[in-house]
Amino acid sequence: MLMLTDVLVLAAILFCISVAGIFINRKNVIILLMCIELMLLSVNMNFIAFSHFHGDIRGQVFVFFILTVAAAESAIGLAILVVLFRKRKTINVADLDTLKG
Amino acid sequence: MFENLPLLSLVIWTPILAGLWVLYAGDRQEETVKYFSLAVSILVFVLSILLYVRFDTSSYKFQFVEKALWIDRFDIYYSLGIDGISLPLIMLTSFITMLIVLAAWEIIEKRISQYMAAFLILEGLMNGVFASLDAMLFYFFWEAMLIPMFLIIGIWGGPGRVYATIKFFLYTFLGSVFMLIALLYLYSEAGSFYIPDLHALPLSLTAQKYIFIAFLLAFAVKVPMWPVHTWLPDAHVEAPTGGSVILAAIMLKMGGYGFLRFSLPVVPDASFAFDGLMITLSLIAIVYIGFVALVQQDMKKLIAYSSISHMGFATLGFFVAFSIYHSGNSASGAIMAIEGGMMQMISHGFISAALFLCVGVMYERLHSRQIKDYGGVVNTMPRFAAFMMLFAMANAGLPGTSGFVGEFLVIISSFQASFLIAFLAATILILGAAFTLWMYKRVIFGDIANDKVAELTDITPREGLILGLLAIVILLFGVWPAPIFEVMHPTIEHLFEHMIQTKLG
Amino acid sequence: MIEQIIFYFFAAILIISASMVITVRNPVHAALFLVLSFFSSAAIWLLLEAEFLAITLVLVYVGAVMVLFLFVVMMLDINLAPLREGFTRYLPVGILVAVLMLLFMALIVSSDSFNLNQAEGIKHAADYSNTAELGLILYTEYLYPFEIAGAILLVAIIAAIALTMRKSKTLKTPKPEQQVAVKREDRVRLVKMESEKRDT
Amino acid sequence: MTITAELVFIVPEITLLVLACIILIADTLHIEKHATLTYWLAQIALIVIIFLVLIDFPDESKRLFFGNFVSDSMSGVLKVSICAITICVFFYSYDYLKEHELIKGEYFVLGLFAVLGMMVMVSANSLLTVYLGLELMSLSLYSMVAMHRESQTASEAAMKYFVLGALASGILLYGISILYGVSGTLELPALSAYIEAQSGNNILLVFGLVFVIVGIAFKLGLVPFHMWLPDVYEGSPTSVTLFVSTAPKLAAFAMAIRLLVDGMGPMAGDWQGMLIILSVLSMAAGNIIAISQTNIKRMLAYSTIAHMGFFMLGIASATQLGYAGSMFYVMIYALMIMGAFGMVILLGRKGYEADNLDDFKGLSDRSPWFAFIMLILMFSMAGVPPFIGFWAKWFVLKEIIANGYIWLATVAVILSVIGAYYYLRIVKLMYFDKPQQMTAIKASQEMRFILSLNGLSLLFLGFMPGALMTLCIRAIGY
Amino acid sequence: MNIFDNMEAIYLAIVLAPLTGAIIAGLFGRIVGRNGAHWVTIAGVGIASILSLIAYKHHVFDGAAAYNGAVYTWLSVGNIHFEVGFLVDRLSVTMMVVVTFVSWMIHIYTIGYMHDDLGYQRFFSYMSLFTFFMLMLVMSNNFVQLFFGWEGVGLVSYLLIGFWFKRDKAVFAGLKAFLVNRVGDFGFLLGIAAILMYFNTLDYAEVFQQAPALSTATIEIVAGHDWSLMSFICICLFIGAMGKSAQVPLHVWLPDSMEGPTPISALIHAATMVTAGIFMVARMSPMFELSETALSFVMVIGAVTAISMGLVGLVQNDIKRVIAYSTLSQLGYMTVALGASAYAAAMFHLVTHAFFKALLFLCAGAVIIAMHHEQDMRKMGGLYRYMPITWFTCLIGSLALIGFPGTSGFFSKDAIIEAVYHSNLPVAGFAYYAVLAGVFITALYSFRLFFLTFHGKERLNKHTWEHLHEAPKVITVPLVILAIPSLLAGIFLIGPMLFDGYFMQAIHVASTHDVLAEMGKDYHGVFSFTLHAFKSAPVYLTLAGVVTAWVLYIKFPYMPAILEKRFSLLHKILINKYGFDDFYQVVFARGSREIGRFLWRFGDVRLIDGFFVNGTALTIRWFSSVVRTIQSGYLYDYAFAMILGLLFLLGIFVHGILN
Repeated sequence: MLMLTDVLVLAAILFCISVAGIFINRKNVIILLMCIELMLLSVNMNFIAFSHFHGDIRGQVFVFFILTVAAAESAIGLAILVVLFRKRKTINVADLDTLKG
Repeated sequence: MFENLPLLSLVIWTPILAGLWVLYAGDRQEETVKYFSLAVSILVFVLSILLYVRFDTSSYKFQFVEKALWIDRFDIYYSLGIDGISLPLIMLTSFITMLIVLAAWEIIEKRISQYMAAFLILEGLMNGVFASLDAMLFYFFWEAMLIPMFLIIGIWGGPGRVYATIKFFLYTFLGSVFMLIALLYLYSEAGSFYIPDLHALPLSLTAQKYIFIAFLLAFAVKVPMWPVHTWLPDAHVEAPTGGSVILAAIMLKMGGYGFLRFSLPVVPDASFAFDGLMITLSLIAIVYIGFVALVQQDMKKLIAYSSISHMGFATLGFFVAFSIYHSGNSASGAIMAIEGGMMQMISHGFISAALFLCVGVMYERLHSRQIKDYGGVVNTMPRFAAFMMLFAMANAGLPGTSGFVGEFLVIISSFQASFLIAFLAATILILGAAFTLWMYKRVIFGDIANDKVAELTDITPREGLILGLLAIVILLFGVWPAPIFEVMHPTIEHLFEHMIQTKLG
Repeated sequence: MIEQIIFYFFAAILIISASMVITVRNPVHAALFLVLSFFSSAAIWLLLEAEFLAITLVLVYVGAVMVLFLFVVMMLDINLAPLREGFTRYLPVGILVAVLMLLFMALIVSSDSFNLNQAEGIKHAADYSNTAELGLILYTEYLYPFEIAGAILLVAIIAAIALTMRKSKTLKTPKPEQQVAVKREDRVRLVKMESEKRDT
Repeated sequence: MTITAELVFIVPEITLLVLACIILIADTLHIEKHATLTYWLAQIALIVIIFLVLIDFPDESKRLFFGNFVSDSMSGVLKVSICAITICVFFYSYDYLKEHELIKGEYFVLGLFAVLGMMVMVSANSLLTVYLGLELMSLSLYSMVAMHRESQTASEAAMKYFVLGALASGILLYGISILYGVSGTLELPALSAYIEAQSGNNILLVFGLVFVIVGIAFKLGLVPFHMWLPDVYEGSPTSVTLFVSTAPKLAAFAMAIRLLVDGMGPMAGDWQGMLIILSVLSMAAGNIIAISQTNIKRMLAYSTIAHMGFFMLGIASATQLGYAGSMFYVMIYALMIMGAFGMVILLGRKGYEADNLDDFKGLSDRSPWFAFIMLILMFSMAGVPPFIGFWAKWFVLKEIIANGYIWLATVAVILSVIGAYYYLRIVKLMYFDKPQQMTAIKASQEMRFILSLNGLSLLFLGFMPGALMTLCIRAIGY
Repeated sequence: MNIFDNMEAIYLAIVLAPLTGAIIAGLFGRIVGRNGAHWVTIAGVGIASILSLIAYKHHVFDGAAAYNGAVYTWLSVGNIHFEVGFLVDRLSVTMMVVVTFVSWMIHIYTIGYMHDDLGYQRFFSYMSLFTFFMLMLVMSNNFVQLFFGWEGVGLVSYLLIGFWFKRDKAVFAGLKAFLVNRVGDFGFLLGIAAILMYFNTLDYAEVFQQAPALSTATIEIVAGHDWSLMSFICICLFIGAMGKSAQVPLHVWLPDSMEGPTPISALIHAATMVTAGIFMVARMSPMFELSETALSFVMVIGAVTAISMGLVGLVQNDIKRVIAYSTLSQLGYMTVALGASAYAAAMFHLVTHAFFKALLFLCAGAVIIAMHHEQDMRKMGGLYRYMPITWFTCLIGSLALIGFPGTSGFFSKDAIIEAVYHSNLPVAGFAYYAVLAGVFITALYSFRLFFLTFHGKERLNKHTWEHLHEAPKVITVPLVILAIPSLLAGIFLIGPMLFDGYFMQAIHVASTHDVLAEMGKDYHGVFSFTLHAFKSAPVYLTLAGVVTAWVLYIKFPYMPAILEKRFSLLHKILINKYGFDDFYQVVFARGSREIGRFLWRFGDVRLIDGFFVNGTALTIRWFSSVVRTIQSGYLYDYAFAMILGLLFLLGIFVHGILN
């Protein structure tokens, strides 16, 4: 029998992995975008679990919107990435340091 | 006719609006601007005289009251009114501004219209401070004043002006914001910003103490009291003549005024509780600064330090009143101390203004404020030397000049509190004379020290007029101080009665 | 019981693949591991009776978004070697923080204080259509958000085009409409010259 | 009420969406060098929206669209303000973009979509609409930042903004999911009612709250979630900085109010503490770091952080008047920062961003009038009377003092004084230093006029702050 | 109409006439010109002088009652009124006559003396101003006005000493005089403050009336120690007198004051101004009488001054300085008399001293002019041949000074010695021997001066010798005029002033202290007083002094040098004036500058400004530059910060780590 807690912990683990990915990853911006996708996935997991255990479809509606937004978000993110790469010829995170201080 | 003129609004807004016009007119019409500014400053002075003439000296109540709703949601009023404490200060302000405008005639070479505008606006704001009956209005003017002053020092000042003016601004700003907190707290307790309401507000001793400290930070910086005085010498040294004059003559009085208007009546119990501290700080100012003034090499710095020392008498007078009263004597000694402090403020306004103008006169000719660059000025500028002698003597507190009255009253009344206080305060007799006259000796007396001094020319009629007016006032109030006392006596008596009543209940 | 086993199975795959996403050197591999994560998530979602979303996840995400990712990864000619430097140096601190974070979160979410009366999820009847239910509510109750989501997608389109579309200035393309519309006056200039007079 | 009847209330949003689409089409069809048409259409659209909001100004609070939308006076006021500010922003931007050859119709279109997003946020009544509005706004902003494709810094700033923004929304979403999990509802009033009904303190709610707070703090730029802000402000084209720094702050304020007050009002005791910590950190870090900046945009960014910290204190006081104070503050702040970036735009010229502090040297010699305007702006930001910036601080301070946080007020004012230093430094540069260049200021008459108006309004409002205060108080519904 | 009906007007006229002259000469000097200046001031002081004489007649000869009335309320605070008013009784009227008369003479003399000086008008203005302040002082009926005059006199003295402002020494001396006087005034002001506190009034009459009731009152200055109020007040007031009347240790300004224009301002300092202190103590007699401590203090100070300053006079070579030290010594005598409660004797000596000291100064002035501003006695000698009138008048003056029987100085000084002898204060014994020794010393230095200047070998240089001639009439006439009272005043004044209750109620002496009354029992007229003197030591001491001077400076002129070597230590001490000047210079002048420098450099600049103010600013700036590096520019750091922030909030608010 599936437990709410199990799903939530799984989502939490996923969340932490994605967070860790963002700050452990020092090199590649694309990975950062993927981490964000993972994070949204974890949130979605939460919503679906709650939706399931509440017997309330609204959680799933929320996930639906998150998916939509996430798609738009990754489109824009990748567009920015392309712009960045064209200008800087790199997507190395560590090279993005002209703005600081 | 003219019976119902809103005189207070006029003395505040006339110069401000005129200043804005001058700012707008710019340097293109230099001559017009000068005469216009002078005319306005004279007009304001005349208005302030009108205030004096119509002032009912038998009453302690606020007069010329104007009240209009300003920010309705929070009961903030455009509320003006003056009593015997503010009237002399308003007159002082308009008088000194008039002289400054006159003094700027030829000294200021660049951006003359902005200079005039700054002083006119400053005048209006300062009058606003003295005339406000609403705490927020007061604070509004109080802080706004910093801006023109900041610019005056920064634009027309000496080589170290940037440091000096930023120091000045931040110092005073830091002090003032604590007052804002205190005022807001009082509002949260009283539900009103009307100053007399705050006077009537009962407060616990702890609250009073905190409020007192907040007020102290604001006012002590302005006065300035030791150890928050170090902005003053810098500001004075770097400021243009007019700036120094206004700073010494009026800005410093704001602190004293604040003590009288806020600290003493709003938190009398805390004032009493802290009077030891205040007396100590005042005495340190008198003695410590007296010594420091002795060794200054820069004339303006010396006068600046002497200002601190002299203002110590004002604060001493205000706070020693408690000890006098509580050491079992009648109230008259205490009132004498407060009135002495108040008189000291006014007289110091004239004297320090005069001395700074004197330095300005010399600076304009020699472009140095260092004592060592001078010597034997009397040979080439005898009339100037005579004026400066008078002012120096007034600064040393010679009887017959206004400088004597306040010091004398404070010393003799503080004796009733403690011998030691009077003893230390009286050291000004020696120190004051020492630093003032020693400077005078080195600058004015002796044989002509160098070629530059040899080429000095004596004061122009314009300068003579300015210094002469100040000389007259200094002597007048030295031998006839009664007009000032007449005006302030009922107010201060009332204030004192209020001070000695506890608010704890 | 079987449900749990399935759940743990997919959960394990999910966690491993997610971890791989952030650790593998090659972004293409990372993208593929991400796809794997999505698949396993979709499986779990199915367990949680969110059929429509599970399918959407696979279709939309794996089908569109991940392909987009791969596309970009391929398009950008990225030199892989230098991207790996200094990775391990920051790892311990990163992992420490991540673990702490997980601890903080897991402690809370595993506490049984979600006042969910049901010990287990609500089981729907066999004829229950998740998609229909979702569709119903989406176009009524969630009309307003739905429209906004549309706007968001529109923004994404505009932005993507505006950001990436290049009109190279050096590129010379023929403009037929101009070529066709050209008039004689534009091309030929008739110059009338006075005949020169030779003076003898 | 049927949905069709309810549509009346979202007429401004619908109109904006429609107009934005029309403008988009018009822009695509009408290729011209300066996108003048797009610009004017966008301005007209915004004016129309203002009118539409004003025509049917919401007096009472109405919850519509199955609780996804709320129409109340706060939303009305904020919408009008957002549109009005955006008009000015577009105005300043137009000159700038033209001068720097960055002009593109998409700038205005995306701007309009961002405004739409803000309006959604302002009127959000459920966790979902908050999120969607936020994303609509954020995505538009990300792409606006990146729009200057030729700039190294702009793309870097956009990347940072995007990644961190996405991280923040992820965190926010996680919080929202927890809140949903606990309460089983997405509607804010229902959430509030649920919390109210709860006996005792539910740790899960606090848990969710923390994540939500992080999301809000990120948008406002509160320390330590502020790191994107200086980089984005510095890296973006000034026109975008101008936009990012103004209207979205109002929306973020609305988001904070919606989430914290409407949604988690009964938990005020919990979020007060968090906000206070973040406020103090922001004021401290913002004011202190700003001191050592040499780039004015970056300096203003840190000053923004400090301002946001101060502004947050009003919400932290958790009273109606406090919210009003914050609202007042954020509106004034938008006005001030707009003027400040307007000045940066004014001083810049083709191929040259006047974003170094030294570019302000001797401005009073070059242009006494604009030096004066900048002086007003700086002193207003420092919170010196008679400028309105003082009243903004005053209002917030008054409320936190009224609620007994005197120590907090003390900290706030001390940090403000530290902050006053860098504002003074600009005044110093303008008035006390010699100019490095004597080039005349090239700006259109309209630009000069609006900028002057912008500056003078601070002075005027300083004398007459009452009306705006009352407006804010009414808007909060007190 | 009788002019005595309106005395108030007369008193006002007395005071204001010199002031008017001073203002006209001072402010409008250029307009009225040199002649105008001296005429207007002489007229002013002349009017004051004549009116003073009329007032004198009114009080002394017509026996009018003392006048006490206020003319102007300067200031009133609550129930305390500070007024300007006049108390004219025999004491003040005597002083008025002396002051105005001496001043008048000096004015006239100045016409000649300052003839070529550029600051002619200024000088007359100062002199008249001085007269004004001095009159305010002596005529005052309250302490504030007294203080006003007191300080005003100090001001003019400062101005006069520094009159030749190009001379650094003169300016320095002026400053020194002012500051030393201020030290005295410091005590004086505290005394006034104490009076106000306990008497609640500053009016003489009221204070004197209340004084006996408060004679046992105590004041706690140092916690736990009760001091007698009267002693405290009197000593404080006397400190003021010490400054003004140049008593040890506040005497240092007087010798230096000789830097002023010779000899007029010097005269003011020596003969007129310095008597203010004596006058004041006499005026305060009702209070001093209540405190034996104070009287003893006064007496000791006086005795020390009398003898020690005389000794210094022995080694001075500057003719004016010798006279200055003799003045100090004589002031010591007067002070001793005050201490012995013989106020009348002090006043008597004050009057005679005014005459003969004026004479001596004017003689010195005549000599100095003749010597072309050479003041060193070692470069004089044998002048009697060239300046007979000056020689003669100087002889009379010197005789009076040393108290040669029959001269005015004899009577006054002998009365003082006698009074001290009769005094029953514990310190009277010491004082008695001190003043006796002083007699010898006085004679010695006086005749040293006389012999060195007028007799012996001519040590002049050629230049001066060629111009040497008797002084002009405008100088010699006053010399002769002054010589007469120097010689005769004592004979006429001793009886009335000392023993016939001349001062009436103006001076109050407690019966237990009344030494003069005791002396009066033995007084049988001038002649017997003189004869009686030959039976006592002073006369012989005087003669011994003269003889010694003769031996040392005429008979064996090489002796002084030998003695100098023999007693080199003593000589050194005397030459250095006991080191007071150096001590003050080092300890007070330099010391306070050092304190000031320390407080400034360390306290203000280093500590307050450097450490606190700029230190804070620098710390913040430093901190700023450090903290900004946290903003590293790296995305992962930013994200890390956010996560840390999240963790932090979670830790505190969810997991309650801090609790």
